[in-house]
Amino acid sequence: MKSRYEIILSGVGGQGLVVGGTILGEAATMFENLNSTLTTSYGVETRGTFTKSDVIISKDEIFFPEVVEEDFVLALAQVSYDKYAKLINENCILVYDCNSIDPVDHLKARQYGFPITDAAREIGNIATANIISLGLIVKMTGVVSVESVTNVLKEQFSKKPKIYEMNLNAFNKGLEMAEQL
Amino acid sequence: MWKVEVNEKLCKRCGICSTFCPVKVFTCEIDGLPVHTYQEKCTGCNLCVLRCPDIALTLTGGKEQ
Amino acid sequence: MKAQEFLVKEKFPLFWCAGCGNGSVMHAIVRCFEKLNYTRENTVVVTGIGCWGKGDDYINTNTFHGTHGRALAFGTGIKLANPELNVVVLMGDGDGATIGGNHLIHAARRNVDVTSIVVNNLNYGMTGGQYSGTTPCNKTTSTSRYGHIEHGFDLSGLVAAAGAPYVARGSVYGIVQLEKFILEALKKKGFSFVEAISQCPTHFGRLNGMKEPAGMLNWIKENSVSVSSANQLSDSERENKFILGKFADKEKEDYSTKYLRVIREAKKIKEGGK
Amino acid sequence: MTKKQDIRFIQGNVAMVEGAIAAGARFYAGYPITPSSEVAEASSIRLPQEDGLYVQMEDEIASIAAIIGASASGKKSYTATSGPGFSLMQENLGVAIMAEVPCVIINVQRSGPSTGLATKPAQGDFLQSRWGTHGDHGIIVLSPSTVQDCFDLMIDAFNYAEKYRTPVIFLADEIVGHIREKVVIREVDENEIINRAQPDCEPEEYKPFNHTENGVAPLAPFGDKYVVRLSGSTHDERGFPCSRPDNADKFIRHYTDKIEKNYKDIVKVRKYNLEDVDITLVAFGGSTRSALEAMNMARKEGKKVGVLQLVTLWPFPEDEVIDALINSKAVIVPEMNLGQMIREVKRLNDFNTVVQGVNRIDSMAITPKEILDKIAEVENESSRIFG
Repeated sequence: MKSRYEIILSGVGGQGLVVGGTILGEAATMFENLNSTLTTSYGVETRGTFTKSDVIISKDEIFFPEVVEEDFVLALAQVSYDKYAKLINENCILVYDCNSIDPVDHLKARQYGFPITDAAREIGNIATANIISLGLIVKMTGVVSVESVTNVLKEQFSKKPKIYEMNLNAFNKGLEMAEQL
Repeated sequence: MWKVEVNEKLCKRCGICSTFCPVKVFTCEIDGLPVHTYQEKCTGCNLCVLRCPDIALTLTGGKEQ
Repeated sequence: MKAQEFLVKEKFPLFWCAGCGNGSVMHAIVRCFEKLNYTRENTVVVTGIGCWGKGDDYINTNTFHGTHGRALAFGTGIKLANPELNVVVLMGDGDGATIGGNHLIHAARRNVDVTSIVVNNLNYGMTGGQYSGTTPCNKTTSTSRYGHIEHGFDLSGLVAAAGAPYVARGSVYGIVQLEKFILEALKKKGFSFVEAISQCPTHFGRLNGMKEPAGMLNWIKENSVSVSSANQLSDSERENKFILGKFADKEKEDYSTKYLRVIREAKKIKEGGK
Repeated sequence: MTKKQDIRFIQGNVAMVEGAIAAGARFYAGYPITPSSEVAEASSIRLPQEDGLYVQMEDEIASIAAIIGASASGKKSYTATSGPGFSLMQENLGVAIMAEVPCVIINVQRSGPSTGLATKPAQGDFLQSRWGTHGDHGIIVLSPSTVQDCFDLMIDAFNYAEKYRTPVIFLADEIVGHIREKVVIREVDENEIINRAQPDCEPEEYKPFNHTENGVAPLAPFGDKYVVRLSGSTHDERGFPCSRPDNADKFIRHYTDKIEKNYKDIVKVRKYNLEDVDITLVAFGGSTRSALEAMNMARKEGKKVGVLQLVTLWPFPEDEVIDALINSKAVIVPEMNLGQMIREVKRLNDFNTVVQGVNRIDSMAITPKEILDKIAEVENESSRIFG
């Protein structure tokens, strides 16, 4: 892995992108002795408008906390896909939800569509799309280990076994989907 | 007998004690200082002491048995 | 401790104008302190700004003299941080009802166990007799020379509507009744409020044909009616009267008592892990 | 015995609450406002767990009044707000100064005057934090740049407040308030914590404003064996109003002197690569992060660039800034405003040092690239001037 890895999680408010970013950050800082920052950009409204989280994971101390050169972009809404698709360069991986986004061709970045919404429905809760995405990110980038993320999930949901199980399923589903690439 | 003492230094000569005395026991000196003149009429109701804005009055004594 | 010992005698004579009702109310308050066996150490008198806001200068307990209109907010912090204290907040009608009106209704709603004593002299005395939030319609003040066109707040009605468990209005003329209200208010657990209709002969009185110190007090006397007889009056008749009596007197759990439950719940969660 | 340490990945705003609790704070009164609301939320959860109290007031005016009152009753107290609320607090900030009641006011700065952009960062309250309330006075302002600062520096904020009987402004910004990163929440040693001095005289001899030459009088809480008179009006040593000119003069000088004369105790800066430097970046708060990134990038290009981070903003770290002006060919001041801190730097510049700003007020963080560009520009300019 590069010494500094920059990830954007984008979509609209209410999709749990901050939660997703926090889990990545916790996995990196609390279980892998890496540094991480998470900053978010959102509108005044909490729900339904464009939002993104910048996650940086690095071996070195992180000063400037915003993504300067994307290594990985997750897009869970058309509005965020449109914003990043043409912006990002060939070294970047773009993952999008093909259930809700119409992709464009001929991007510089490598892009991969996954039926994230369908998978979340299958898990039984559409709100697990963010956790499924985490599985995709971890498998495709190796930025943190599978074990670290499961540890965070365990800690986060230890008091609510059903919710823990659901999120673990979602995470594993993401890992599986990425495996099939 | 009741006696209302007036602290001259505290009294601002507002006239509230004498105006509202139910039995009119006060007279006023030229500069407005109230004097407890008709002591024998005083019932010791204490309203002048309670209403005095300057906390300048004290009621002493009592009814002779 | 004797009432007189609650007064800072070295600062006398009082700073207020001849015939001003503030001293009468202050005297009633310290008499109540004596009756309730308050001590200087367990009592805090909180004031804002204005003529009545000088009240703390003469009271020999702990004192906090804050900013215009905010006395209740300071008092809220003082009480919540140490619920053992007797917190008495003195405000004028400018302080309590006008610039600080929002704090007043929220304090009543929040039900912090403090006692507010508002001396309502119907205008801003300290700054020269301008109209306040309680100046009656049609009266003259230094900023309503052509007659005041706004209506004054029915303060006690307002505070009762905001949920205070104890609300009463008396007047300096009816000083015995007023003292009884202050005593009941101090005893009440929860937010208690006493409004004292008072005279400002220097400004309000002078501009409204009552320039003798006793004149305005006489006007208050003549225009006072009890809560029960006010019920028989029409709205327009009521507006020109001072309705004296109790507006609320009920039991209601105060903020600090309720907060003990919050602490209990919070500790349960903490002990149960993250 | 080793002290307990808890490593967490949390927002600056949340770390501030942990810092306040570690410092001994047990009272919060506030009015929620973006981007500081997480301070209120975390306080409402954490304080009652520690036998503390959270109360949501009707506005920011009441909030600061309530924390001053609570502090007078002996509880270490704090509030949090952003620009609009900070403006509302200015009058009662003066009460805390005048009555000399310790408290901490967190201002998580956001963009623009008035409502501005609630969710976006800025550093436009730098001067307001010094001169916002009316009348002459001293003030202590601290500014965090990391989540760890939000914890550690908050302890300093309460310590200064208690030691000097003064309000302390914790001037954060949206970048630092909302960023999540690693923070070590450590168990704080008792002797790290300063509590206000308590009187030991006889109750009848106690005067709450009887200050010593270089210090402040002990402050007893309401409800103790002492009778305490506190006032926002000009008062004498006992707390009674006093309008004598010599008394007014004495006390107003005291409010300034007790802080300015303890400069060495209060002023904190951080120096990065300043031993051997051509260009010094002077920065505070969230912009420090951009400056440090730019410094690293410039060093990779072989440029002698260092960073002087002002952690204490007021009293202004004049000695350290003067050193930077003397030792550098140029000083660059990146700040998210139109040039507030640079005024102070220029005021001290008797050395013909080139002083230039990098300013951004479009609600976006200053990028390291912008600072690098300015470094290049200043290098060209100084080579022209200095040869």
